[in-house]
Amino acid sequence: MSLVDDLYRETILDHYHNPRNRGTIDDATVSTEGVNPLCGDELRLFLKIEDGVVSDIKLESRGCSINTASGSMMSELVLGKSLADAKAVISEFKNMMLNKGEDITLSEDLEELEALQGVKKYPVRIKCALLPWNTLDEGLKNK
Amino acid sequence: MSLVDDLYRETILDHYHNPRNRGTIDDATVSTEGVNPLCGDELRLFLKIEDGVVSDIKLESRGCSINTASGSMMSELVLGKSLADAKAVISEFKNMMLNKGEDITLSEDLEELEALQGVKKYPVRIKCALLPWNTLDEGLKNK
Amino acid sequence: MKNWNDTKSIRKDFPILERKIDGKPLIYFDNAATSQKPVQVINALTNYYENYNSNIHRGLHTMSEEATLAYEGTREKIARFIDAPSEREVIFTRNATEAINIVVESWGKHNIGAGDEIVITSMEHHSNFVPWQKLCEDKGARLVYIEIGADGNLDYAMAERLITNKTKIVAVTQMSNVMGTVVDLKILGKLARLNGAKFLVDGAQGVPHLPTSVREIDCDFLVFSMHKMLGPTGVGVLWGKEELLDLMPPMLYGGDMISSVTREKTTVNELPWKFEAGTPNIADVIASGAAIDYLQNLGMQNVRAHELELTRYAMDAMLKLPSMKIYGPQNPELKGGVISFNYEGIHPHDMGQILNESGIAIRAGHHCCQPLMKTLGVMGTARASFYIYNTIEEIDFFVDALIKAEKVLNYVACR
Amino acid sequence: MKNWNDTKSIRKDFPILERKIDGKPLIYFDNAATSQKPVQVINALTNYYENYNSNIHRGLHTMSEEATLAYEGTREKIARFIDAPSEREVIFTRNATEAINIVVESWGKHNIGAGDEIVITSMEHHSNFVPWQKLCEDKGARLVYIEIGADGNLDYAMAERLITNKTKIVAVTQMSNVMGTVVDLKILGKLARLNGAKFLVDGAQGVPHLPTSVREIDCDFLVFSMHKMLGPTGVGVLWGKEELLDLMPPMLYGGDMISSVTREKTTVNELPWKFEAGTPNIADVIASGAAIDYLQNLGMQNVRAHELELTRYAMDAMLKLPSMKIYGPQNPELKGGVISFNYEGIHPHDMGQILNESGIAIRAGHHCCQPLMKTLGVMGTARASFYIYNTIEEIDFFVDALIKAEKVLNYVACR
Ligand SMILES: Cc1ncc(COP(=O)(O)O)c(C=O)c1O
Ligand SMILES: Cc1ncc(COP(=O)(O)O)c(C=O)c1O
Repeated sequence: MSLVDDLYRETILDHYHNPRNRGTIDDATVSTEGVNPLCGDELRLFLKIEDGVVSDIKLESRGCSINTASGSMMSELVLGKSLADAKAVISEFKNMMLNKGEDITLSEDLEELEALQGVKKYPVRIKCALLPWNTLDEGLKNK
Repeated sequence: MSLVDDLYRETILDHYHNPRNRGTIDDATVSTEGVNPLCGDELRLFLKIEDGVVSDIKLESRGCSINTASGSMMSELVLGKSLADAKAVISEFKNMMLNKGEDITLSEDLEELEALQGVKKYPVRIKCALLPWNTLDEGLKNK
Repeated sequence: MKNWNDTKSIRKDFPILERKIDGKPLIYFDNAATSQKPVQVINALTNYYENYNSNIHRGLHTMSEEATLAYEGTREKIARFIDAPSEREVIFTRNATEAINIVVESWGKHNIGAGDEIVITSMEHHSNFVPWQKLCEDKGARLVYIEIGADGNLDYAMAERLITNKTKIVAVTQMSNVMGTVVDLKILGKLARLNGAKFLVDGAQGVPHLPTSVREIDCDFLVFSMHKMLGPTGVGVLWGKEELLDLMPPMLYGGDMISSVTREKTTVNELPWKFEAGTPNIADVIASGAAIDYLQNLGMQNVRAHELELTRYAMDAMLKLPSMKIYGPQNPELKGGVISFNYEGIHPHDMGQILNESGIAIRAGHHCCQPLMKTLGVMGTARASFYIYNTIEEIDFFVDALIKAEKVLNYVACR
Repeated sequence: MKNWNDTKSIRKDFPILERKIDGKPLIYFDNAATSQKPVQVINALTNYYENYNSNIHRGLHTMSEEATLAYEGTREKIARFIDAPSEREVIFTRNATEAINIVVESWGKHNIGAGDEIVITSMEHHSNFVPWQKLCEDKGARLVYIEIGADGNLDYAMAERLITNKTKIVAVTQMSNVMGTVVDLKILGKLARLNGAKFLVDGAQGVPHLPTSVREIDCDFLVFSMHKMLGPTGVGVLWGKEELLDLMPPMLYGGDMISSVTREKTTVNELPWKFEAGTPNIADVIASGAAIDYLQNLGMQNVRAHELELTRYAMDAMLKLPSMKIYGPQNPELKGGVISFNYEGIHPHDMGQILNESGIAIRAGHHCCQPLMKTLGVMGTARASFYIYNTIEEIDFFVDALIKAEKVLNYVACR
């Protein structure tokens, strides 16, 4: 497998070049920051949670392709979801990324995330892929 | 050269087995202690200095052969000497032991000390040979 | 399965055993000072430098990832070797000494106050003595000594009296580096626990020679040095319970131990990296993994059995000599493969020097245990210490050389 | 005499340069992180472990004496290499980071008080930043930053304003590990001297690449790491003026750093050993001597000349690419062989990863200089750094790979 197959697949590059839900939310109910200590990449995450549902989500970052694409996919997948469902998505994704063994098959609606599975071959980059998710996890803590 | 030629020559073993001037001086004018930090060997030195002359010298130690022999020879050589002469002997001996190059010939009356020159081949033991002399040096400081 | 053939094949792994000293085959009995290294460990070093030398943790390139994996791999191996719950509790230092200093600095300074007591034994190595002595001086605390009984063993009745609710930490050696005395850590650990004290084990001598499980011992800290257990110089280990390490501030500050740095504020990294400031000793940590593999392969029970056999044989033979004194427990079962002795009339320095002429490397002096020397009433001792590659034949040769030593010193007298 | 043939023969000394990354020859441009090691250094290690591995300083046997001589021999070599008045001033540590921590702990804690100022630059490595920041926090002192001017150089006019009689120490890097900026130590040293401040130089990047004389610089402390200058991992150096070191208490306590120990009182050993507690990293210190010999043989002037040639060539070629930004001084004469860059639209992580596919090892990220990243207004940079074995051809290959990187990331867009 080549780098392009593992890391820079079409889906990832698409999200990297056109990140969804980029920006800030002025009347956010939650905002958190995340840092990748290895490289210093920072991320700001804004959430609007209404009636137990993620009614809006925006990200601001200047991260690498993996970080950006991962955040962009994440934002699409949790937007409109209930808190419980959002948390389930987070844990399914983290499980996939931290599992050291075989490739993992995700539930149908999360299929797109499998594109990030190639990142597991590059241990340092796993943190790039996880940064948005850890930041979201932090933001949803005690919610 | 063998160990016996370098280190355990007749002269040295003689002084080791029959150390001269062993003991303490009750009315000593100077008494000092020396320690070899590498092995913990201790030495107590007693001096009686009268009219600028070393009128008595005694050593108490439980050192190794080199330490004991070196102290015994030293005691014989400085006993009865003026302070200035005693200091000259110390510096001649130290010079011989710390000189890294060729063997050194000592003045006639110190010839016996040349037996200790073989110790220079065993760097760790140099400190053994020097301990009595450094202790004496310390004792004569400011005298 | 441990048998005579094993030792022969073990010896083949240690290139230094081919060494001649003044034409005589080396007999290396200075293992308590540092052990020799098998070819597996030396190869791990050269393999690293020839194939993937690289700085770790933040590198994206292949060699950096390989080096990071190998470095962190040793951490996992060590955690398993000492039966630690998590590799996050394994911190790499330069040596056992630095590991103890971290505990004194990062735990002791914040938990010991005036009137508190620190309990050690009278046979501690300077490394597990001087740092505590200094801490006591600084804090007005008291250093309390469990003494050695007449049988050469630690006085456990005394330990029971000395470990009280004033005790904040009990810090003891697992095995004396002078007499080989093996300490009953379970007794001391229980006393510490009972009195709410922490329990530190100096495993510099114990971990290389005895099966060691931090869970069985139930200690709070364990320190040891890889150079005494087939590993390279420059690597020590501090193991500590996660909940304690988590509360302790770092001792050293700088690169790698931080998670974010601004002019206003620095955030400290998580365990274990918060205690590893700057570029670590990457190559030697990786090679330490090979040392652990080697010991693991032999089995620590077998290592112990081999050394016990050698020690029993050596003590029997030595004690047949007139005027031979061996310090510490006289029962080899109660000690590791370390024999401190004095031969009446021969200063340990002379003994060491004369044995060296026969190719035998022993150590002579205070063995960094000056307080113990005082207790024993000697200036120093001669010490022979064994490891996996030593043989009964070497001991025979050694005992013969002891007898000859006397002749050298009595040279004149004997003619 | 430095010429193209020399580099070819130098390359033969470095076994790792035969390494293939995914089938492509390794191009190692991560030298600021750690350098590769010549066969002479690797052989010094194996020779030690195969022939005279032994604990040092107190041993009477042959191997212990050989090891002691070799260990102390490196100390003398290093003293000569940095033009130090005495080898008693050379202290072995694990790395440059630990060396700085010793100064902070053993000098800083006793000489810095509330209201005092410590002057550093805005381009310090975390290792020469975090320890001082912590000290300032603990003592109520102030950390003061000499900033970088518009030309990418240090602002010496600002230095003149900032270094005052409030300044207790000026602690600066000899060369930036991010931008390669070479600091004019004579100017800063004079300012420190004039204001009665001490002067510490972080030579982690400077000493490996520039001729360095502590007498010419007239500094009080110099620190560096052997792993960045052909030596093994695990050895750093703290050099300090004897009269300062003599007054400083040890940072670590234990074996080897004492001269006598009793239950009542411990006396500290003399320099340099009072700062070297426990068994040192004997093998790696000895192998460091081989690294010093190697550099000494090449001549540091020639090392510098070679790197300047590479840097000039690389900067010229890189700046021909559209949207290439190089940080720091644009004049190669003012910098070492370290080039930090960003290629518009490509995050340094992606750049590093993609170059790795071509066998090129660079570093990407904050390079342990987060405060500088903030100053530069970036999250991180990509960094290529050179050493004696790098070639013009490797740079050509690297520049080609930079161009290809863009294609990988625009894969979709380009189809
Ligand atoms: C300028 C500078 N200072 C200090 C250090 C720290 O060196 P070490 O990690 O070897 O302690 C480095 C190494 O990255 C450096 O580049
Ligand atoms: C019992 C004991 N503790 C601590 C040490 C110190 O080990 P290191 O010198 O490797 O720090 C030693 C080594 O001599 C030892 O024998």
